[in-house]
Amino acid sequence: MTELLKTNDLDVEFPTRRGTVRAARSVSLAVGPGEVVGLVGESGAGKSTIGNAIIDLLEAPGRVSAGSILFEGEELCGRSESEMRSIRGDRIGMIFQDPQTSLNPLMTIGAQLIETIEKTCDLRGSSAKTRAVELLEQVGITEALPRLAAYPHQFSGGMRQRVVIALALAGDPDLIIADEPTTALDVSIQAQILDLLKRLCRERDLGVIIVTHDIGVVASIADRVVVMYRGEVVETGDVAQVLGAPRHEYTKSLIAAVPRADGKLDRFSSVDYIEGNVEPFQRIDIQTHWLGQAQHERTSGNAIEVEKLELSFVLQKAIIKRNRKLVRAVADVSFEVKEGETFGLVGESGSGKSTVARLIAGLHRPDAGVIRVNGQDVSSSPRSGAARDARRAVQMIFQDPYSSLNARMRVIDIVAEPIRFYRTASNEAETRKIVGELLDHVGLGAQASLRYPHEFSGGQRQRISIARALASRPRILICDEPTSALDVSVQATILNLLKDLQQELGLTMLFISHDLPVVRQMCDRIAVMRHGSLCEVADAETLFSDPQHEYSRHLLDLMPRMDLLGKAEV
Amino acid sequence: MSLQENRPTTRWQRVRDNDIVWSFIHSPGAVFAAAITLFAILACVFAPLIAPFDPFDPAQISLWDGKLPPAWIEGGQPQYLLGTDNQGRDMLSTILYGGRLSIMVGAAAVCLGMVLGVTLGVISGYVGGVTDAIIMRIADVQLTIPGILLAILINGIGRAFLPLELRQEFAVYVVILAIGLTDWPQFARVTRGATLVEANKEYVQAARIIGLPGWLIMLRHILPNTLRPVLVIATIGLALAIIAEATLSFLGQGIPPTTPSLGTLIRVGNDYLFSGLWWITLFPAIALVVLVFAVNLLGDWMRDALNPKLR
Amino acid sequence: MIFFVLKRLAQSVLVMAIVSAVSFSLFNFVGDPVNNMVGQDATREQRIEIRQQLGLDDPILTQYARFLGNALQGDFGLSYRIKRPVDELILERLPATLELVFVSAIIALVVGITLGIYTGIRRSAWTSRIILSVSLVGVSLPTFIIGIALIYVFAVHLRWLPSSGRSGTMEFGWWKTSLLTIDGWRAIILPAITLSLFQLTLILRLVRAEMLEVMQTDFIKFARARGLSERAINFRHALRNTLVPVITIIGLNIGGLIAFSVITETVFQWPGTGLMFIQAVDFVDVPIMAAYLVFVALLFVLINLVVDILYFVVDPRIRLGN
Amino acid sequence: MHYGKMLAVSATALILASPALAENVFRWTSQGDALTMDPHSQNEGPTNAMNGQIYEALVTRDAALTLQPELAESWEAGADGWTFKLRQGVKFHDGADFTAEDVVFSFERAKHEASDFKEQAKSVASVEVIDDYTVKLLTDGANPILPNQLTSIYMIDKGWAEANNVVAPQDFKAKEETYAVRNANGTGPFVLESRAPDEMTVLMRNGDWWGEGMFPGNIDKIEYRPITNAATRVAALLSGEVDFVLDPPLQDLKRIEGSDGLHVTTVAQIRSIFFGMDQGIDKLRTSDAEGNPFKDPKVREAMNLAIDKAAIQRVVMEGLSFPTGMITPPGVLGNTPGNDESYGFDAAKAKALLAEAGYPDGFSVQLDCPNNRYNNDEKICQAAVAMLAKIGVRVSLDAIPKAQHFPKIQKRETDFYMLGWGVPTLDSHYVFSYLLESSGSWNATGYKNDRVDEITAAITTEIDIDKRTMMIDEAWSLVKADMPYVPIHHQVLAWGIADGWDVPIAADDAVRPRFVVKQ
Repeated sequence: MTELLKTNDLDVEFPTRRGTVRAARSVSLAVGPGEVVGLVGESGAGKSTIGNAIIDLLEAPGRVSAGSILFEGEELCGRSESEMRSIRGDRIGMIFQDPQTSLNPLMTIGAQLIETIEKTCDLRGSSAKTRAVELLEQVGITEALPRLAAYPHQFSGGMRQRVVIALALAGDPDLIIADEPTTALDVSIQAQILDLLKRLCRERDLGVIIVTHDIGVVASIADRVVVMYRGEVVETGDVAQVLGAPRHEYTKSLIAAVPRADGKLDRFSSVDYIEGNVEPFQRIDIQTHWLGQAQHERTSGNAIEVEKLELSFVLQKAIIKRNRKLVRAVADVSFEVKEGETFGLVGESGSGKSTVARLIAGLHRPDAGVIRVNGQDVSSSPRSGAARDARRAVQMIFQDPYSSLNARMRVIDIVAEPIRFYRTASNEAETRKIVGELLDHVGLGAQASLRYPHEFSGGQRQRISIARALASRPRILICDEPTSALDVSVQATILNLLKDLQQELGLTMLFISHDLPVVRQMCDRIAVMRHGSLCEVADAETLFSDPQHEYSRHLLDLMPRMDLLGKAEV
Repeated sequence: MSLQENRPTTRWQRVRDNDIVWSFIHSPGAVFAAAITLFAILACVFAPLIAPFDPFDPAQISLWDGKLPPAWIEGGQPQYLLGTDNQGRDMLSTILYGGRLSIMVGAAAVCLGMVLGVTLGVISGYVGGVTDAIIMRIADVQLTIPGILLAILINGIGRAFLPLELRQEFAVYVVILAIGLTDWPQFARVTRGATLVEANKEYVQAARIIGLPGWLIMLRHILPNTLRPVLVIATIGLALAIIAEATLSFLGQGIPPTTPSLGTLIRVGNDYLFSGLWWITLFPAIALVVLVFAVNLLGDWMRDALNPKLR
Repeated sequence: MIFFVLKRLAQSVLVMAIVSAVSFSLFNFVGDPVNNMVGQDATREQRIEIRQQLGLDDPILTQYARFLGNALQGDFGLSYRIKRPVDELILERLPATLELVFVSAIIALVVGITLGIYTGIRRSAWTSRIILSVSLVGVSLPTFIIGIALIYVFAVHLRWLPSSGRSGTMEFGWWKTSLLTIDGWRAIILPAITLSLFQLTLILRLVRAEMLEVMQTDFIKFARARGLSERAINFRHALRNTLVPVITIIGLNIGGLIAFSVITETVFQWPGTGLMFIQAVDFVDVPIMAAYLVFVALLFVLINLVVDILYFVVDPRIRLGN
Repeated sequence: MHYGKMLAVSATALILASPALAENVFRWTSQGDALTMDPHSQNEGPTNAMNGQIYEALVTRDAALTLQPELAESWEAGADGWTFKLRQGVKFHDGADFTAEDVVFSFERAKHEASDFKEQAKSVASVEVIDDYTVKLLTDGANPILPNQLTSIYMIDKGWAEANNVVAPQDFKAKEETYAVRNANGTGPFVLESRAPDEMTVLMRNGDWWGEGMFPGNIDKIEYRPITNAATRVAALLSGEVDFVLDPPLQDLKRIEGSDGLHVTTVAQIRSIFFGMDQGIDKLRTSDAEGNPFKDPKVREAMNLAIDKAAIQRVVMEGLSFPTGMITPPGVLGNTPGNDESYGFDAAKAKALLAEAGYPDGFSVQLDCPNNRYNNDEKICQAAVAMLAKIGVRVSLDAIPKAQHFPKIQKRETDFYMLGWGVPTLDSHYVFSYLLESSGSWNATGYKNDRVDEITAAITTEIDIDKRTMMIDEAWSLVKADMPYVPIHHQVLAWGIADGWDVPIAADDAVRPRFVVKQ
């Protein structure tokens, strides 16, 4: 195979005041024409750095310190800025992760396209315009001509990413580097974009490097895979080989950690390869412990009951009611969650699943409908004492581990806040003891309590969040995409922790996710949401094996093909 | 990453390791600015201990010593290092005491504006709705009337309102009020913006789910997280407040000449600019500009240091 | 667009109503207006009569309504000191202030934005560092010190330019301009520079900061990745995005120019509304103070309206909605 | 190019327009502008001075302040009034003749309720027309000094006033300004060309003036521009923008004198500066002292002795003042060298006197002071504060604009205040009736001496000059002993003038353009 691009022993350094970070070490990889190479790794593995280094757009103060980048046989390292400029766009195109921010909001799509076409193709005037229309049509945008006059904000996310791809293609490059091109998109759109890339690659004989953390994306598009770990390439090979029969330990563990959609496992296999792994559980005896004291008599009824919930958000304010623009976030949603059950809520972004969670947690007030927590109506008079007491049994774990902890507070203060506020411990010493035990219990260790959140990694922060939720002695835990911001390996350990807690404490869990495999592993029953309404509620296994609703079937179809994954040893 | 492993141990190392402290130590401008600001503040705060004379004590002033040039110029006297003003007050002492007053007025005004603005800003951003609309409309009105005009007006009203014997004593407070009141919308707007961002963050929602009351959430969670930009504005605001005080006093609407601030000194000295008694106006002017410059430099650095994007 | 402007207008009216209430309250706060109007030897009966004539015994809301009604017709009464209609006085002084503010704004905008772009693009060039340092000094110099220094150097010492006043005026109807004569320009140079310097440095620093901020964005990175020229990136992409936040601040800054013209006009004895205001404050000439307040607020509101409309022009996200 | 051409054209227009077509342009400045062009609306120095170049009175004073005929050619006293022969052939600027009818009208107007001159015109009970060019001003009883009181009562054309609806002086009750506020029609040597208040007033020579050729002045045009800020005013003179500054700050005189092409002329002014002490009330408003220390003559003497007038003269006034012991200057009938002598300075004795009076630790009091009226007014007050502090009197100073200061005195709301008093009539009666008579409208000291009151009344009607002078001297000696005021000094006037101009200085601080000569 002729190689379009080849890097040899590429080193990238970021000199900082604390010493030099070697973001990439001796990276060698190659792409041929018409080939899609997946560059996989977890965050911080250096995969994006490679993409940026190839096109010479490393963020300051990063630099290539050693090795070479050969593009069609020519050395790219050490080229002048103007030489690189003539390569960028003309011969190598680049696609970034977030289509929301990749386009200049103040210029029309047409202007941005034509500007790029004029630079790369030496076309002017109407021929540039014709070319722009062609490009848009190629990436699947219909009625392209009038849309040239539109601004980026008038397009949806998927459409914008198509425009971004059109821009990358404008100079008819030989190589495209796509840096997490679908991460910001919904599953259904993700599939379309990946198909588009694949098609373009085939049609134009393009070389494509796709940088991603998502094994599923690699599985569905890549021909070959390069796995990176901490700046180094640990394994390279054909996609079927690497995913099906990984050789390197890291790759094995990484693939093992991917939630399986094809069957329910008892526990997630955690990625053993990671150094400095989670400390073993410090088990506490629930029955005698402070945590257990709140587990009053158990009702065998429903922990959560939701009836005909309605909620609309105001998009555009107006004094006259009928002039207001409303969006119905939740429409006629009814379901119940049994005590001790894990109930999954799935759907794409904007389907209203998070809104339902927030309604139950009391962060929004419903326009109509009833919410009962442990039999107590909490929606009709939310400020009443009884409603508040009932709500105390509900706690929530959030998606973003970074914004869900107050950066200005020490871990102890974060976790102890509910204990102190409700005076559920008899004194400060006991409070500290309980916090220490909680931190032990979630696998952080009591010594974490005096540190600040920024000293912890994403997974560790989620553990702090869990400890905080536990400190309220909840009986119901709402998990709103608790792992979607985490790496696969970390995701597994957090999900295991949640599972364990749920079993030990007999918690009721409302689990919200867009990730069907995860939901399948976690949940007893699952509700599918779309456009604010419920499509289907079913037992987990029933749903996956025999979806009733058309939309459920559609969603299941969109699940990344995992058939390449071999039965990796756990 | 691997670098994180050798975590500093001692407290000092931790402090030194802090990004902002590091950036501070490695920015000569910031160190210089901080040094001058600190020096100026110390000199002014301890003016009664340092200054050779007490210019506020009329009994120490001898008119016959008036208009003496600085000590190094012919006719100058060694005890009056920077010369004397038209009343026979020692310039060095007057500047120290005047600077003290200027800094005090500036700091107090900024504090007033900050407390008012931050409180209203947090409430406005967190509570939202009608409360937000009312507070922000008031801020709009406030912004519609330029600060210096409002200060002049408040001063005028203060003068007209206060009984004769109180006016002198209250002149300083009126100026503080005047400048402070014109400052708050800035703080309110920034704090409100930051609050809107923070209030949507999940830690605030977590606090709500725990069941904490609104005031506690605002105080304990939102407030500390909005203070960074506030700090920057406060620093730059201090510089502006000092200028505002000087300007008011220069226009004759500020601090009375019996207890002169730097602005009043410049106003008085300005009358002597053409008559060759340059030191009466030049030294206070230099003191004022250096002081404001240092504070500005500090604020400037702080803005860059606290803005991770520009680092 | 029309709806948007109407909404803005409604807000402006609200703001003006509050400002007018504030200035109306001046009449009641700042002493007894009757005292300001009659001679010292006026009898009690005379004073009562005048109170009645002025309607000072009516309920406060009635008085406010009357004030508002009169103000809408531009009638703010007679100046206590000069005994002439205030609206006429303000109109007479207006051209001087507006011309000064206009020239200053041009200086501040042109120089400020140019230098801001320069220092934003050439971030680490030594010229940028010098410009930034000097600009910091500029922010630290009180307007009146700049004015005095300029007078001392250019008028008294070098005798190049006049130290005060406005000369070489030509009249076109009620508008008296000094921008058509050499004398007029000579007279406006020093005050305009004095007035513009502070705002100039602010604009410079703001444009630079925004420029740096925009340079960090993804779409600039993407523009780079497409191989666009530096020129296109700096001016077509970065600058226009910089302008959006800058426009707001510039609106406020022009307002600031009007406010600071009080000081500049005092120092340079520039016969504008600001000088009149400060003299009015000295004499507690409440009608002038109140009218000036309303007038400045009105200018502010108008400027903000223009700014809002400019947003429309510049930012398609507002113009076209979602 | 188009634009350049336009610029060039307008530039030429300018060059043609800007150099004075009128040959002798007198550009001058002072602190405050005239408030109105209406000659009877505001009795205020700068206003009268400005109007006195357009309007004229029956009699006037020359630069030496001696009475001179103006619109009257001669006058003589009678038992019930004074007869004035009017100048013939005098025309107003609009061409109307000046006749006895206008005199009658002008006095009526000056006595109108809205007039600020009604006090001055009060002594004229009515005007009797003898013929077109003779009038008799009837008085209530004899008035020996009537002509002295007429120098600022300007004559206005009846026809013009009626035509323009300005029969009465401008009044606050009028909801709008009157025609006379910005338009003028006098008989004087200058015609109002244009007026922008507080900005620029332009006067042109009146070629038809009756005095054309009788006076040395050769000004063709006057440009007056008020500049409030003292430093800016001096800067304008130093940079050559004006030819004349009426009121340069004293500290800048050396600089002006030292500059090429500029000089300073000085004259003793008819104005004295002093402090008033309210000795008429039982408890001071602003003092921590029990009762009223100022009631005690010892305290008043201590206050007098504590203030070092010589230091004020040297340091504050740059030598330009005459320390004094009385509140009226030489040149005014009643000023005698003996009484004019200062009380001197003796801090030790002052302290002793205070102790004797029962205030060994002094007392506190507020000093009210104007900050924009007299030469270095605020600075004198500051100096006094320091000096009084040395004998234990703790003074807090409130220096405010004159517009706020004077009402305090008139409403008698002040314990201790600065005031200056000029005497336009050059007769002590003017001082007694305002400042020393117990009912005097500016007597905020509460000073009451029966003999002084008696003399004040007597000299209003006493025609025997010698007897009258003796009474005045007696009253002044009483005042000197009673010390109701703390006299500081008589002001000295200093004018800054560009070389090439001969501006005769006058003690009343008014420019007399008819004598101003461009060399």
